[in-house]
Amino acid sequence: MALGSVILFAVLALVVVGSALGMLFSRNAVYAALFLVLNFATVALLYLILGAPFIALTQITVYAGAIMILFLFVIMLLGAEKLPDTARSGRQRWVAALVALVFLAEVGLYVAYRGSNLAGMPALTADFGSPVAVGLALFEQYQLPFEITSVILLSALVGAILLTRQEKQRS
Amino acid sequence: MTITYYLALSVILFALGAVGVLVRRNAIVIFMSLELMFNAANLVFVAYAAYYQLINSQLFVFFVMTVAAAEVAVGLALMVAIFRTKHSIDVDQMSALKG
Amino acid sequence: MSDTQLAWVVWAVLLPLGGIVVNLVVGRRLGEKGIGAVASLAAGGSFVLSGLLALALLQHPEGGIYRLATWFNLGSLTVDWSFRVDTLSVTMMLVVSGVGTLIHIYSIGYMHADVRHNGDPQRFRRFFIYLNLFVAAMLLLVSANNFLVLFVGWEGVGLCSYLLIGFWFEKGEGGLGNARAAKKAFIVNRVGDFGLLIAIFLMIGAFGTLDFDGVFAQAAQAAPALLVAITLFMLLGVTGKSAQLPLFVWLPDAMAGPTPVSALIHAATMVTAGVYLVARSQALFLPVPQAQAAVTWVGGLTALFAATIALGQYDIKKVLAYSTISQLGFMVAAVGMGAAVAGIFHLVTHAFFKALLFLAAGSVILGLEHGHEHAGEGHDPFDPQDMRQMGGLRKRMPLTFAVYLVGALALAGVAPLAGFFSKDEILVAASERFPVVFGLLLAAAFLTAFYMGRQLILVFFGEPRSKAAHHAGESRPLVTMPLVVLAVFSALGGALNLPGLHSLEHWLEHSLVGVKEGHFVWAVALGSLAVALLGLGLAWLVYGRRAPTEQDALARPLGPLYRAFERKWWVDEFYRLVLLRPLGWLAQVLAGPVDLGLINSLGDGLGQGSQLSANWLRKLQNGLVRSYALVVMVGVVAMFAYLLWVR
Amino acid sequence: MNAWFHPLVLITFLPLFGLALLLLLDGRNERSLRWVALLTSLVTFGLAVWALLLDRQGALTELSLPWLRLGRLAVRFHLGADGISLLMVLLTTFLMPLALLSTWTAVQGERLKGFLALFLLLEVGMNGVFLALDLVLFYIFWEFTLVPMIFLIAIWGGERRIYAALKFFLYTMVGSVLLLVGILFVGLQVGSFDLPALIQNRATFAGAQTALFLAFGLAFAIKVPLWPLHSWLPDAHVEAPTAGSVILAGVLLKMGAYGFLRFNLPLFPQASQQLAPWMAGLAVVGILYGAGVAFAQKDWKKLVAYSSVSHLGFVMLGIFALTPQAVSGAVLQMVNHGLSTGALFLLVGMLYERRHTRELAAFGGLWKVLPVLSALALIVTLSSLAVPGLNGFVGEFNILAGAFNASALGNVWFAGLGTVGVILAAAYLLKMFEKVFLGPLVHEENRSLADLNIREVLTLLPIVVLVVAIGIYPQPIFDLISPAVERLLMLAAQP
Repeated sequence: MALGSVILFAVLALVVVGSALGMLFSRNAVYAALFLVLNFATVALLYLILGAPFIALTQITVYAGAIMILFLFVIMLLGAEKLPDTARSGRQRWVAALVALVFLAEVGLYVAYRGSNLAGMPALTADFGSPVAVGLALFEQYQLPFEITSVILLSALVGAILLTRQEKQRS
Repeated sequence: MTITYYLALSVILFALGAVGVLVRRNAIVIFMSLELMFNAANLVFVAYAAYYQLINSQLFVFFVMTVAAAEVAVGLALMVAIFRTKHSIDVDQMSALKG
Repeated sequence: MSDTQLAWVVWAVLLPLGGIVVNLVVGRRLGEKGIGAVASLAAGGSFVLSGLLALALLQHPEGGIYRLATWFNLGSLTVDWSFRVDTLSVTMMLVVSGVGTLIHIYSIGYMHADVRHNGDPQRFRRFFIYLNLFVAAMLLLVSANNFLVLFVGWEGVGLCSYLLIGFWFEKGEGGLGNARAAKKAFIVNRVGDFGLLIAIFLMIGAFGTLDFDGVFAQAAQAAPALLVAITLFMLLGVTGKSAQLPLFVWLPDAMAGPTPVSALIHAATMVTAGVYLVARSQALFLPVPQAQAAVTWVGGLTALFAATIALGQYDIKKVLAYSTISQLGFMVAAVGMGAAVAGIFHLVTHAFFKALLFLAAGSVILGLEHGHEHAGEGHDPFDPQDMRQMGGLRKRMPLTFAVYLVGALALAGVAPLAGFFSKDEILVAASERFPVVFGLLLAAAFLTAFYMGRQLILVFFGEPRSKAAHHAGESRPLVTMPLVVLAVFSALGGALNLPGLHSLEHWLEHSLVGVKEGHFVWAVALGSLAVALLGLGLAWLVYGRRAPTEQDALARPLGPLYRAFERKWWVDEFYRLVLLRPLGWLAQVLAGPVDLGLINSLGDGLGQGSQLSANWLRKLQNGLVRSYALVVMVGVVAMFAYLLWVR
Repeated sequence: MNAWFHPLVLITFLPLFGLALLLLLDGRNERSLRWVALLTSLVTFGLAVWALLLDRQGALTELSLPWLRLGRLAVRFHLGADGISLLMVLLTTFLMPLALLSTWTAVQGERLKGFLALFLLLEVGMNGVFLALDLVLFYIFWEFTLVPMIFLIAIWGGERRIYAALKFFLYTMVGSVLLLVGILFVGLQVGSFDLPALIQNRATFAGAQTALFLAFGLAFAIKVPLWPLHSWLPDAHVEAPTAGSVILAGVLLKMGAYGFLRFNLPLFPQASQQLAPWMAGLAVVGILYGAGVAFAQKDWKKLVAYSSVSHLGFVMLGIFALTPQAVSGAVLQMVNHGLSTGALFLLVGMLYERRHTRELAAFGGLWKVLPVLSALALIVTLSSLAVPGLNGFVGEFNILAGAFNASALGNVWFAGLGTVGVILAAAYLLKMFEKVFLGPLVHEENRSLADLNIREVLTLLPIVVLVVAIGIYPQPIFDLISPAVERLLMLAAQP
């Protein structure tokens, strides 16, 4: 493997982690959403490198596009960019950080001791992950789950409408 | 270039997402953190798809994304509904289930 | 004996029960006379059947056993409803049903007046139902063929005693006096029954049967220690039922019952059940002289002890009650020392003359109540049983006086009345084996004569000391007729076992073991007669020569000793202090601090503990979704750590 | 025979049929509601008698069907009856109509339907407990009895009903939890919950006998109740409505003693032998303690409740004497206590309906105004204090005589001290009788009390008749239970 791909990965990974941190620490929810869009887009690039162009594009259109727009829309709708400061869960923050660190350390340990026997990434054929391949698999092998997914989406649709519907006020 | 790097990146993303869920009070940001955690998982799927040369993992990602979309739709609808009654989306204000 | 004849014994027991049923069902319509007639006929029928059995026994003196049904049969133990017909049981049956019938008849007249005096004529029927129940239970007791059926009768008569003592349950001291007396009688008897029960348990363990024949046949081979245990526990039962030391305390209080009850149950029959039991169980007592000595000493001491108390009483029935205890002491001593025939002989004669005395006392009480009303003092508090209110009744109630005199002299042991012969036999037996007890009994005999003399003088002689006594009149024939019959028996009862003839002895030796040829000792006979006359004479000297005063004539010369007689040696007070108070206190402590405090806190602590822990646990459920998520995360991390560590 | 129409199934579940009828009826039609409940209970009693007759002909079969599978464990629907079970079922079904009769005027209003429904449910549970031969099935019925009783106390009870119901619940549950653990342990060891199979393979869990005995025993001892686990009883009794008290004392307490007999003796023989003196010791303490505390009570119902502690002490003493005589006496005494204490509670309830108090001090001299009630009360009291010729004596005598000569207990002190309890019984029961019925009529309001009506006499009379009948001729009952008792003791004697 070339050094170039490593450098490319490093740069992308830095952007990914940086944008995630940005989301985490931005007080304003709008900024957080924008950081997340950046994050998703960068991850989509990683997908491309990993030979999944279809998934990468879906990521950008569905996630970075539709879902994040929805988020932004709701934030605007509710006017909930910022929350007033309440010091109700000060302790929780440090415990959470500690738990996350321990988690990372555990994974680090695991990778250090057990992950070394993993081989390098194989070279990918040109049509691996192409829309054709994905489409074939989706409509042959995974037809039933695909249909079920559509039902899930439908019920989510109905649920969202039902939940946000304004009850007619009775006087 | 080994799969280890992707795994490490994914774990870091997952941990950051988890921290977000744990420390943020804004329910919408918590949702976003959740999406981040989904994303971390998706990354692993895609990395392993390349590693094992198997297209199936990519399809899982596809399904995860659809479910996530549905979840976000319902979740945000819930947010809107809660905001209507409580006029806040601070999860610390939502403790009606306190024992 | 044929089975048909033996079956009469069952009918004798059942007849009074039949009387109960009739009176229960149609008694309300029968009227007083009818009720009394039904009850008396039932008791009389039992007497007739007993008489028929006695006639049958003349031909077949060995008697027989009638087995009615199995009561229960468990493991190796079988207990039957079986009845024993032999000379001893039939003798007792004759006494019980005979005296019982007379008292039934007497009660028709007595209770007619009593229920009106006490203001509840409805209760007339109830009295006869109880009385019939008593006769049935007592007949069952004496005709039982095993210890458990005997025990049924034993507690049955105790129950009737309870009901009849408490007959006027709303009367007595503070309104509760009679009810309390009844309860006391039952509970003290239960203490005695405890002993009898333990004796029965021991017998089951040792002999595997409760049938008399089975038990007695094995008694000779049994370990002496076991027999001592059995007989001593039995003795406890005897002291309860026959009112001996230390359980005699219930009998004086039992005088709260109507007078016929005192006569029938608390003088003539029930209280002699203990004597009967020891006589019946001679086979158990004979091999163990220690137990015999214990019984004899209890009897002897009780005889003297109770006689002293009788000296200090003013209540006409209380005197007779303590006299009964004393005479029961004679009988118990007799059966204890193996002179069972003498004991039974005295039992029979005592039944005659003590029933006579009680019934005559009842007649006196009726006369006084009558006189009290006649004198126009109907509403003043007045105790018709207080001898200090009497005097001079000899002329106003001549017939009662005559029979009372017969009874008193018989009790005092004046020849040739019944009491002389029976008491004499006991004294002879005692002089041979237990010289000290002989002394006790002789002293008791002297005191008996003395207090009977005192009573005769206080009641019948001198001048009337109250208006009621002044206006007293003779009772109705229905009341006096049984008195005359009993007086005849009291006078002639000695003929049953005249020295030289020993007819009772020969009769009883078919059913009693260890009967020795009784003999007549002139020295003892003359001595006891002398003692009796001396007692009567001394009583005349002390009480007869001058009008009695408020204070007893003996009070000054005897001083504190007389006070002890009067206060019954403070036995009741002693029991109250040593037993009843601490037990009552213990019950309060158990019910209060221990149960509601200690043991209850066990349960409440359980409740409070779970409440506390719940209070603590519910804090975990703070409603903050992020806390829950944190817990989930901690769990994930911990599981991951576990997996790392394991692999 | 068709499983649905098996007599034991009918006995157990017929009340459910009545319950369904009740639910269909209009809740305001009190008369028909009462009659449906009463007739259902009467028919159930009839079925129990039928089962008894079948059993006497040797034609009563067991019913064993596969029911549930929990992994490799099978739970069977196994109903069966020996003499002891039959006697207990007869007692239950006999007391049920009487208890219902006693509520004729005491419970009224819109909740009547619920009250009767709970009663019928309770009957299902109780009959099931006495008939189930599978441990899981038994446990289900055992817990099933708890629910209706809790509601009966908590809804129709006296002033402190919530406290009493909660206490009853807590005590019972603590025991039940350990019972469940014990049942699961035993079942997992053997691979079956079927009682005959467990008895056959009891060697598999012989090592844990003592612990298992205690786990089972705690639940049963609380129910009995054995001293010192009794403190739920007075509260539950005092607060429960009359009919509830009757069933509680008459049947529910017997379930504990029955459990010891049915499960502890045959399943854990060595532990039973070893612990017998301890159990008997607690029983004797209970006899004396219950009597002492009863003596000090001022509330009539509480007095009767504590007398139950004393009486059940006799039952426990009899069971752990482990001799045929004592155990038979104990089984009979279970019936006796059900009759006499049940009747005492009925009497308390009848006077409570008239006077609205249970203070002993509020009565006195009632015999004068209530001759019929007093006479019946006298007989019942005498039965309770074991006067010979009545039922109580036969039971207590055989218990004490058996325990006195029992080798399992080793010495005579248990029975000797137990016999002292007979004296104490006379003390507290006669005190009770004196305070209520004897003495002068001190309270004016008592003067106008009405004596029993026909319905009330009919409620008490069957009990009084049985009290006398069993006292004079108990042998049929002994014939019924003796084979079962001897079988249990044989199982308990073999290692």
